[in-house]
Amino acid sequence: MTDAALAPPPPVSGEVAVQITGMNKWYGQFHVLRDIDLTVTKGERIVICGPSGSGKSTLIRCINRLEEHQSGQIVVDGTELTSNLKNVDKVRSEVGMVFQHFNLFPHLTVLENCTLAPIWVRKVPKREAEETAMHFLHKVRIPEQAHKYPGQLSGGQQQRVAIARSLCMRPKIMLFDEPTSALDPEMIKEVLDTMIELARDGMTMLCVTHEMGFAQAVANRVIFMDQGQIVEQNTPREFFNNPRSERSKLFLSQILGH
Amino acid sequence: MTDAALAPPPPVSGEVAVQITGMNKWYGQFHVLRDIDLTVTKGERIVICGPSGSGKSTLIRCINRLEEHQSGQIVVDGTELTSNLKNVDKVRSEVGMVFQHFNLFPHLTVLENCTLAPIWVRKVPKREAEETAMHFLHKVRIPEQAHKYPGQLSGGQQQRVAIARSLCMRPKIMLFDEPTSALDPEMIKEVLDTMIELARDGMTMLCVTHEMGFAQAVANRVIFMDQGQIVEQNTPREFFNNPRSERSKLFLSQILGH
Amino acid sequence: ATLDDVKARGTLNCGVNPGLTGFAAPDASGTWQGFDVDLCRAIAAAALGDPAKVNYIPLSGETRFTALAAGEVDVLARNSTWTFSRDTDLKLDFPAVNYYDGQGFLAPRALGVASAKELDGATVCIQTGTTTELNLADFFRVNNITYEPVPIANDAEGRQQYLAGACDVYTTDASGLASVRATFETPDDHVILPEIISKEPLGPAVRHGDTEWADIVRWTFYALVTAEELGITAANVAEMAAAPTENPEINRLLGTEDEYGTMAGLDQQWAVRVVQAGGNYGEIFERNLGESTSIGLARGLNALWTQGGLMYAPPFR
Amino acid sequence: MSEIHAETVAFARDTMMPPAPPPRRETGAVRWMRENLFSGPLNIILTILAAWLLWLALRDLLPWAWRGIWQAGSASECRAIRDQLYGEGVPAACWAVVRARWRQLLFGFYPADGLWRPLLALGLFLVAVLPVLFSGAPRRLLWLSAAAPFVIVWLLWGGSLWGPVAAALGFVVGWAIWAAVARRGNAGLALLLGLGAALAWWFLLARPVAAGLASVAPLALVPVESRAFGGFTLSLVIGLAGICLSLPLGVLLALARRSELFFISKVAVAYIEVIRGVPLIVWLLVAQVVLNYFLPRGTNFDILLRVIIMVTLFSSAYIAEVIRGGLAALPSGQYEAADALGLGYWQATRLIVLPQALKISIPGIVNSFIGLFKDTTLVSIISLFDPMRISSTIRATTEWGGIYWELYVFVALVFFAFCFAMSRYSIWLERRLERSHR
Amino acid sequence: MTIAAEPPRRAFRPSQLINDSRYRGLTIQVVALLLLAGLIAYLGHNLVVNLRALGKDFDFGFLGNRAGYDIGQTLISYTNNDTHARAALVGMLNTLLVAALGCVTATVIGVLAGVLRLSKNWLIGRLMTVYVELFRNVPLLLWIVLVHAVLSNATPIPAEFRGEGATASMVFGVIAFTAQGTFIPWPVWGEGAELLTVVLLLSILAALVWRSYARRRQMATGRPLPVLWVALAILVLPTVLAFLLLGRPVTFDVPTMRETGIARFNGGVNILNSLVALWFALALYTGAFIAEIVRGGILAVSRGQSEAAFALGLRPGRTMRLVILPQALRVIVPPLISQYLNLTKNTSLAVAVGYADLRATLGGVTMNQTGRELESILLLGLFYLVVSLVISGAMNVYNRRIALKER
Ligand SMILES: Nc1ncnc2c1ncn2[C@@H]1O[C@H](COP(=O)(O)OP(=O)(O)OP(=O)(O)O)[C@@H](O)[C@H]1O
Ligand SMILES: Nc1ncnc2c1ncn2[C@@H]1O[C@H](COP(=O)(O)OP(=O)(O)OP(=O)(O)O)[C@@H](O)[C@H]1O
Ligand SMILES: [Mg+2]
Ligand SMILES: [Mg+2]
Repeated sequence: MTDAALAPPPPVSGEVAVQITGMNKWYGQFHVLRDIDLTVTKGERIVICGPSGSGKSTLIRCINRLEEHQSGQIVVDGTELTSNLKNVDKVRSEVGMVFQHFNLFPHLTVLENCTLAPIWVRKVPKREAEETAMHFLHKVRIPEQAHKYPGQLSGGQQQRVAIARSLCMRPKIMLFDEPTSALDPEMIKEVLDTMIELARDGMTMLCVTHEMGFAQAVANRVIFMDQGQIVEQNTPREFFNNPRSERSKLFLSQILGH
Repeated sequence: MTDAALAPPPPVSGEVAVQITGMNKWYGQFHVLRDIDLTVTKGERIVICGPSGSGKSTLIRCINRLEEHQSGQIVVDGTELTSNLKNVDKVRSEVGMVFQHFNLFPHLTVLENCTLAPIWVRKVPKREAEETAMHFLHKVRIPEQAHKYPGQLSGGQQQRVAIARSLCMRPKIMLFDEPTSALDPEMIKEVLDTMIELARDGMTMLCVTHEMGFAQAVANRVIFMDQGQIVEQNTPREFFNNPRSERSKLFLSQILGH
Repeated sequence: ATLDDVKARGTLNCGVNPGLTGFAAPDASGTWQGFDVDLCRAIAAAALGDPAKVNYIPLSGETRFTALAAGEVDVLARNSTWTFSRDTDLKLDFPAVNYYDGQGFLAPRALGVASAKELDGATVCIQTGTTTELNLADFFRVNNITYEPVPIANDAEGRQQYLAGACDVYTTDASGLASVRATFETPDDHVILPEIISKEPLGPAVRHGDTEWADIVRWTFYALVTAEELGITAANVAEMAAAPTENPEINRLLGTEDEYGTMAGLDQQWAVRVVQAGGNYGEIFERNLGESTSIGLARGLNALWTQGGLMYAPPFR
Repeated sequence: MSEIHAETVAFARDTMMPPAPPPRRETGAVRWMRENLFSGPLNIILTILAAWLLWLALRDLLPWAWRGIWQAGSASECRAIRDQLYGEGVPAACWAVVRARWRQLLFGFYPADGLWRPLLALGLFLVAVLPVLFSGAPRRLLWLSAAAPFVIVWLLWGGSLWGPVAAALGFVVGWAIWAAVARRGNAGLALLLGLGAALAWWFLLARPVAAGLASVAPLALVPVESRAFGGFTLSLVIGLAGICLSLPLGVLLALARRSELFFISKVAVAYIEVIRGVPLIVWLLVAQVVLNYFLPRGTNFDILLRVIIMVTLFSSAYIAEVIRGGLAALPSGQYEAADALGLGYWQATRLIVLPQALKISIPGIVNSFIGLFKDTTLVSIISLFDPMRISSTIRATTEWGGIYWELYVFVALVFFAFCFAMSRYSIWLERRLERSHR
Repeated sequence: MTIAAEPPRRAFRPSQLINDSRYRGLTIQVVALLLLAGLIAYLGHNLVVNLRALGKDFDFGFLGNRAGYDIGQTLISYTNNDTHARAALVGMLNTLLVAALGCVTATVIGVLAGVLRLSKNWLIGRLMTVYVELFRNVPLLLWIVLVHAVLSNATPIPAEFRGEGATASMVFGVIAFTAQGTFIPWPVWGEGAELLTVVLLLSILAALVWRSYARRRQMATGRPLPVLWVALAILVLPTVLAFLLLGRPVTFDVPTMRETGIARFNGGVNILNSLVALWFALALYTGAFIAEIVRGGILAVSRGQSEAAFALGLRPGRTMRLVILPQALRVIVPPLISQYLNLTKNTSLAVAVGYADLRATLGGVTMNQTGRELESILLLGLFYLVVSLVISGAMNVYNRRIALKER
């Protein structure tokens, strides 16, 4: 980094949240992730972008072992992800994830969606779980929908419920996989606002998104991936104004042009 | 209306095409249309707008009795719409309608779509019906698609086929229910162009749309509805530049702002 | 009347068993054959003049009487037992008995029983919808022993179940037992127990109320019996009918004397055709069930009364 | 701190890494076995269990079937050959029975020199349904489809050609009159007149016309009675006739059930529920035992015809539900567009609704047919010679007395071949419909 | 809107019956009603004429007569001296018995096969596919007959259990699978058995109470309490204790091979092979259809659901129970119930193995011996109809309850 002063505010602490070293992953013969090295410190906000099929989703899904990696090491909050189920459980209860298609449980009310995991995984009393849930529903500004079913909400509201649901587990790290790309334009803003607020509160976040406004506003770092490799990483300002690799230039010209 | 002087410019001819007096309609307990009075003279082009759920669709669907009204009178081209089926048939064969979702018949070719009603309702010989159909397909500028199936066409082309299909019955009045709102932006223009041409030919048109450019270009009169009532009617210029009621102001600010 | 219907139709609808070797079963080419089938042919020969004009309608044990009552068949020639209740309550008529049968038991030799009275606690295979199950119940009750019924759907299933050991003994009419045993891989491993536990007079049945038609069926059968008694066979009937013989009963039967045919609403030659159709009663028996066939039944009760059996035709007079 | 961190952060790759092959243990047969058979303790147990089950099932069956004896004149001959070849009591199938009686199993008692007739009829049927089942088939075949039922009836039952022709002419006459009047306007009147003309033709003119034509050109096949039908021919005749005849009835029932007219829809619902609530076997009993009570005294028609009528009534209730599904799948916009164009109820139904709804319903109809085809085995219970009863009959003969499994295996295999092929077709069709659905 | 503005009502004209949408529906319905009534009257007239001609009447009195035939498998006491009505009742219970057994077993088989068909284990997946296709594409009647034959061929005959050279032995010394049926022990209620029953009922109640208490505790404190083991203990211990204290009031009547006469088991209860064959054939056949339904239901729940649950830290077992199953059941249950309906109707194929169901008693022997076809078939049809309507009524209620709330 040539110009540290122009970078977004430094991460709040130097503690490592996620440490990935020399990680490789194959789907059959297909090499999806190649030699990934990535260190995320606590409080960092990282935006991952890149063309479709470049392995962004796969990368963040490896972090809570929704996908298995085949070589290399992933350490999340001090716990290494191996086939040891205890470790996997530990990591998953500390890492929250928000999906592109919300994946709310349609047979449960919003409140039940939010209390399910705390009750059954964290063994929190129901009353307490509900209080927490209402707290986070307030935070995402839809407390009045608590007793509705997901099917009765708009897309933006559903995604905010999904964020609240993850927060209810009080995760140390949040992963977002294109949280706004299934939403209508007028709803994107409400979700981004929620995420920005979260970032302000100091949450460690890894976010796959093409919302460049969001990246510039909150990210410490932008990671650009292509063909399963990290091609470039930099501060948002540097990355957008002065991309260094050919591929990122091409990519930026495409998404900003349209 | 209290102020007759501010009413729209006189229609091109004095003959009445549609006359609605004191019409009311309920869905169960819900009062959708309240005391509607509306006179449309031959050759008039009327644009109906208003917030979602205000009853615009219901109003124009009453005009060819896709919906039944419960009180008041609707006279279309001299025929009163009552439960008498003869009258209903007569009105329907003189009123064409274009829907938001095209509603083309997917199992028939474009040409068959256009000749179906003339052959079976107007009892026109097939050869003649096909000639008429080709004429109108030329008019909407897709004669070369005549032998394709609707599923093979783009949205804009489908909507133009739908217009041609209505025209083949040689209707005296055309109703449009948001004809462009299901289309991708690049296709809206081609449909609007077709409609503008139709207006130039002197067709009597009632059109539910939020395309303000279209309204300004061709409408004689804009009708603004809210909560089942006609809240304001005026020339397009007056309506857009100088809306009189609070609700239309609010509405205009919303749709023009975004 | 039924005779008029039959004549108008030109064919006789004859209800038969859908598959009981020796009595009625279609062969490889689909031609119906058997003891009951020959009676159908004889009736058709009498009433229509042509033994081939028969429409065979296979009927299961459960539906046969209904089919007859509903007019689906003109005559039921399907080993049905003549009982009081069938005759009265079911509104049927049994014009004659063409086979005197009785219910018996088939048991593996290994079971080690010599008499049906030793069958206490046995499991018994029976076909449903027949008098068999009623007889069985009566027999065991009278002898104060117990049994367990295993109902089976048809004869073919019955054999299979019996051979697999699903029942200790198989019961049905003795004639049926013989034909079942004949198809076993090792027939000698099985014995037919000596007891015959019931009277099973089997005969054709017609609808109650049409006496003329019942007469035709009855006397067609008796013509067959009388023919055997008088030595008239398929081979010599034409010759004997050509001219009146010494024996007036033969003459009356074959229509060379008096007008017996017209009394029954038929023509003079009816009995000639009846015998020509498949021979006399004895010939029919021998061809379908007799000792030369694989079923190998002895005449027994079905011998003529002159030979110690029960076959006794009223006089043609 | 932040300095160090910033150092590690900025990064740009100038040469792209080539893809590498996955580690050895991630590929090949070993991996396949590990992933597909032995991926965990539970899976290992399951694999072993499955292999054991498979062995249990095939241990006896395969040698028995493989040793099968094909050449023998009777069951006892079979046994003798077996004793000679493999030794006393060794299990060996006696396929000779199938070889000797396959014709009966397939065709029942159909005259041996006329077997081409049911075969040709089946072929004709297949060609006739082509345009319905595969949308790629030439439209002109539809004419064949219209003529096929009459030709098939003629082929199967024989008799004079002119009988079916006269019956077909009834439809032509009715249709011509209907079309002529409908052109002029009144649809209801047209329907009445068309129907009247057709009925008049059938009841008054058809017979003399057929007789007249027959005397001019006596084209006739040897008549075959329904009683001669048996085996799979019977199953197919009942199944196909049932499905084809129940289609119009099913369409009417489905329309009635969706009707806004209270009474009509309730009657349709009652009919459908009653038919579906009672097993087919009971309906067959009705056909055999009590139907005659409800017909004028003395009416007595063919049991096969009665079964077909009953099966038609039965399957029409199921078809109605299938078609109701198809109707419900049509977007309401189609009805509205038809209304807005001024089409009447029957016009809209015939021109817009049914062509689309029927197309969607074809997989369901094929599935109904599979069910019905399998259910035709039930007619053995009322003494018709379906494959099951034919097997019983064969086993009741003296030659093949001891045979049991071979016949059932053969019958099961033929049923399997038919039904499996059809169910694959319906799955394929469903997929294709899904893809082409807007 | 005032009344005066209303157009004056014109007098009614007959042409309105066809032309006016208000009256046309009425006209059509009246015409249809008349046609239907005509048809019914015609059929009824024929019936009356036919019955009179045959000298029959329409009378259910025959149900009170002595039946005279024996039934192998009965749930209630029955001898051949009982009435036809009781025989019909025996048949009815037998139908319901095999239907209930079949439904339960078919569900178990179907769920297992459906889940296993989705398993990653190649062999298992293929095996299940073969099972499903084989059973779905061959007629049920054939399966019933085949299963029956396999069953009686694969099991030893009672004589093989007897004496020194016995080649077959009883399972656990108390159950005998034979070609003539399966003999199982049967409880005999002795003195004090009522008390034992009360204890058993109470402990079932207590187990349920414990379960809901554990649930409430967990909701309140978050800490889960063991449910399964404790409930089992509550269920078993007091009953066993009471059993011993009361001096073993319930004894088991164990089937034993008798010493003399024809080899057969005395005591216990014999489950006839016809019942077992029918039961398993129905279960396997319907199970194949249920397997497909289950598979479809599970596939219908999108992968995103389980991923979301995993991402929240839920274990696979919990995910199945709390997330996948509740959703899959909504898809599975309606077609599942219509399979139950089919199974119930298919029990009428009992005739193929001679199981004494309602069709075999009322619609078979009774009908045949009394000649009361109309009455018997009417009752038979009504029974099946009522059962179907009850089941499908329950299904409709369930469907309405589980419908997902949508916008
Ligand atoms: N389960 C799988 N099996 C095989 N290949 C897969 C699988 N999942 C993903 N892939 C492939 O891996 C590559 C990377 O997928 P990934 O979803 O991570 O891309 P992405 O960068 O998130 O793309 P997008 O922006 O479209 O979401 C793609 O080429 C995809 O086709
Ligand atoms: N079939 C119906 N039954 C009951 N209520 C209905 C029905 N159709 C429409 N409505 C209600 O009537 C009101 C008017 O509907 P309408 O479709 O006419 O509105 P609109 O002005 O066309 O709205 P949009 O711009 O969303 O199309 C709405 O509140 C709607 O919910
Ligand atoms: Mg992705
Ligand atoms: Mg609208």
